[in-house]
Amino acid sequence: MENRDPIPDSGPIVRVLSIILGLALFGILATAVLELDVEATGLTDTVMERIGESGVDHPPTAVLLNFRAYDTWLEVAVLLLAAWGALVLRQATRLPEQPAARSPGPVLDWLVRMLIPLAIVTGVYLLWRGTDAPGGAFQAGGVIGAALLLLRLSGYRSIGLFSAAWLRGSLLAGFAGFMAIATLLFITGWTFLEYPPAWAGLIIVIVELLITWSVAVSFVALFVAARPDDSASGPVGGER
Amino acid sequence: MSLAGIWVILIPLICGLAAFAVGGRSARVIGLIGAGLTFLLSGLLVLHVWQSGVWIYQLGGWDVPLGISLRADGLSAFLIGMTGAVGLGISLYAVRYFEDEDEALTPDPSPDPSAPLRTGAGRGGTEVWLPGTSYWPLWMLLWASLNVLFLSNDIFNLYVGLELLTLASVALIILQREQAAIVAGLRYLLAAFLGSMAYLLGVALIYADAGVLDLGLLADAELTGTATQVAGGLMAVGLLLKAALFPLHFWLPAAHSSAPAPVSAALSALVVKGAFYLLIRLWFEVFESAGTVSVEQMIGALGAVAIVVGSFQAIRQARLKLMIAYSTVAQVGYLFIMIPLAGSFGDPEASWRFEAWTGGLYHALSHGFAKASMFLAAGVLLSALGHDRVWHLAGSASRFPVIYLSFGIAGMSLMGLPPSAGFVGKWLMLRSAVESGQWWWVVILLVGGLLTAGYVAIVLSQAIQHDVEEHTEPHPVPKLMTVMVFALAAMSLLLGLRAAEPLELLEIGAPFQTLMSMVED
Amino acid sequence: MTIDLLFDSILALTLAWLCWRVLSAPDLFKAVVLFIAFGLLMALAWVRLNAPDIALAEAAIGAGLTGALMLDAAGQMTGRSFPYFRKPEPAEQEVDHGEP
Amino acid sequence: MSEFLIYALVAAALFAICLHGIITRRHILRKILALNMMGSAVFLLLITIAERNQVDGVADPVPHAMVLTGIVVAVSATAFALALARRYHAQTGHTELHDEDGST
Repeated sequence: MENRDPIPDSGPIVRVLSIILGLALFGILATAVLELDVEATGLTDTVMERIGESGVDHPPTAVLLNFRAYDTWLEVAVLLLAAWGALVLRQATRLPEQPAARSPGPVLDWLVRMLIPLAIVTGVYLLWRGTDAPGGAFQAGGVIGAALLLLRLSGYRSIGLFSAAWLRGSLLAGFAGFMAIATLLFITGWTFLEYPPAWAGLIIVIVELLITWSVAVSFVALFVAARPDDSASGPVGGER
Repeated sequence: MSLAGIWVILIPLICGLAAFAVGGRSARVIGLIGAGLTFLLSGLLVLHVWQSGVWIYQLGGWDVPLGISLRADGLSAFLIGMTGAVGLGISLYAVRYFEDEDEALTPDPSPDPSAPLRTGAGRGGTEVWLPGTSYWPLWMLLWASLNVLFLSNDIFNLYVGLELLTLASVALIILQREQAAIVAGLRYLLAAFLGSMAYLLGVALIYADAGVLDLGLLADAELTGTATQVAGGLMAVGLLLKAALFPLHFWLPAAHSSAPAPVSAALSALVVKGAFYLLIRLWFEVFESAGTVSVEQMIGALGAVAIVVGSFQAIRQARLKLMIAYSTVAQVGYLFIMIPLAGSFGDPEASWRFEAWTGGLYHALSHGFAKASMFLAAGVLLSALGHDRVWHLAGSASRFPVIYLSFGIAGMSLMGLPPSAGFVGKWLMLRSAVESGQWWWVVILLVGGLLTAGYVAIVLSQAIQHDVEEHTEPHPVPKLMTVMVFALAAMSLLLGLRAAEPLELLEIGAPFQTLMSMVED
Repeated sequence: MTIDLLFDSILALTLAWLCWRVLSAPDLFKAVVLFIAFGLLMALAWVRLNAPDIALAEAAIGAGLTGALMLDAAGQMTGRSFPYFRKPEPAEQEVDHGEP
Repeated sequence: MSEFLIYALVAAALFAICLHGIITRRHILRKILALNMMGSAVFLLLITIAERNQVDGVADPVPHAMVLTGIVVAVSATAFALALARRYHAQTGHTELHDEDGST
């Protein structure tokens, strides 16, 4: 099989040393884990006491978008940086043109027509549900991103979605929108990343929407920009 | 002014995003405004900490175990101040550097203002890509992530900050897409990823043990359990990998030398200090009670090996940028000599612990300015001569007197000669080593200085040689770039002449509170 | 109770075994497919651990998206694309027929 | 042997196996796969801790939030690393990290 790794792995000495290191590490970690208390409460009580003030009912969402919103905000920046870095690598401010439209074939066509609305509905549902039940911006962004990717890979021309301005706007939306809201409130006298209690729920929904969109587009950008030369390959892998 | 700590994060982010959104040549203007404002805000923050002591801010108004807090003590302010000053110097240099680069890449003499929007059109190989356009947003984000790191007081938030720093650094390394830079960037990214994972596992174990993530609460908890010790080890190894302490430095020389000059300067002068800072913070505040003398001596020993190996490698290098990068490997070694000196060796109440801690950090400061100046100097030579081969620099001193003067001054600071800032740092560490009776570190510190003199001398002696081989007329270099090289070198000298205030700043909120009264002299 | 523990133990051992296989399977494509399986099983473990929403994220992002990226990259680096999407290539088929 | 210990121990094992993989495997994709699984191992430990910290059937949401953040950070770094690796492969044809001096 030509799929096998063409390169040999490290020599026997490195291998043995590495196994010893791995076993030692496992031993150390296992000791540490075994020493841990089997009963503890961490921050569960602390979160549950204040969750009423957060504007949402689902504990992880409250932590992500209110109590520890700073982490989430910076995390969106990490995603933005990765997408931007991948674009730097292509030396592009936009994604390459879709390769000339090919007929996706009846099966794929049907699949795409079925899957994409389904995925988008699922994504929106996940997002909406996230305020009081499992789900949220990142899961929704992942699903919608997958739908957009499928749309693109199956050869459909993607409605000018990835022009330079659109791409920048979409990549920035989550981080910049989050920052704009926080900065405006900060300037008007609130603590940084504090939401006025009455608006907390609304702000969280807006931020989640923006993050969802940015996450979806970032994933598409990362996937497409990773290919060294997209135009040379057909849809999904293509011939090389 | 008490909110400078927030603005020092927000302003570079806002300017970075604006530069990203606008693109094109205006990115430079926005970037420059951002650099100027961030510098001013860094100054304000330093002033605030200086006047009113440790600054603590609860983000979102949530109290600590629940929310995340920001904290600026003397150490944070010291490093933010350094980042501000070095960052401003690098930014001013980069204005002309990338202007030059971009002009060389632009075939059309009268560029259409909307051209950058179309640069990615990718049709028929006519695209024009200007590295400068991407430089500014990424550099602003890098700067912001350094400030995030220096201010955050939450171990998980610090993980996110570290990742932000890594991705911004790698994106900057590959800016010009040279093959060497891509390999170097990839290796750096993978090494940093591994380091982050070790750090994150440490965070998980600490949280399992202590149930909080806030540094202040963790410091008060005085944890001694096995899980915390293992976590300390994991976090330390992860951060040593990111700080490139021997033998975990394998990724550094290529990554730092293959980047564009302003990026190399930022990486060596500032980014390495990010991981170092976090390690120092954790080591002396959270894991104080968990550290042992043998571990501390071992880290010091690695630092010693780094000094010797790094310096010898630097002497062997034929290319100036690689030489400077290896010099960073050696200088990082110095920083870690601080660990055994300020550690629990001998009398835990002794005042030399605080002396060593301050000395190490002062060394970090002097290295920040000196190394930035050196890399920028190499950038000037590279763009003027078209190469940076050490053995072909012969006679170039007459054409670049200020560059070599700056290189010499920066080298003096790295060697630790009086009256440079490097001398202050080294002197404090030497004193601490003598007072604590750890004479072996005295030997290392002195030998390291001699080795540093070796590679600085190689460059300077080449440059002042007489036999000028006039091959080609050097490409003209903008004056501003030369001025910045000199300004940064001069700072590394001035901070040696006026060390009292920065040293006093470090005392604010420092660990070893009980020892401090004894140091006042 | 014991059934639960048994299930958890089997799941845990399968995770460790899959992890090892991902690193040692000679065929890179197979390794990536095993990686996706690893991600999905990991998500299953997280459902068991009372974290269904995180499991969802792991399945969608950790296994799905990362898996797709990996498959695409493996396609480029081995010079072949993922078999399910591959169009028949005459030259290669000839080689295949020539072997036996 | 409790659920907590089973998953915490397997997380430790996964971390160690992946470290071994990163050190010994030279193909870039294998290294990236190993790093990713290493991340999953840490996330598994965090989720196990969250389950241990539960009060009245509600798991500790803080580790959950950390994992969600971690997953996005990990996929960002992975995707960027893959983009670099593919560019590198397209330029040189190598599938492992090479220096001019041939070390890896």
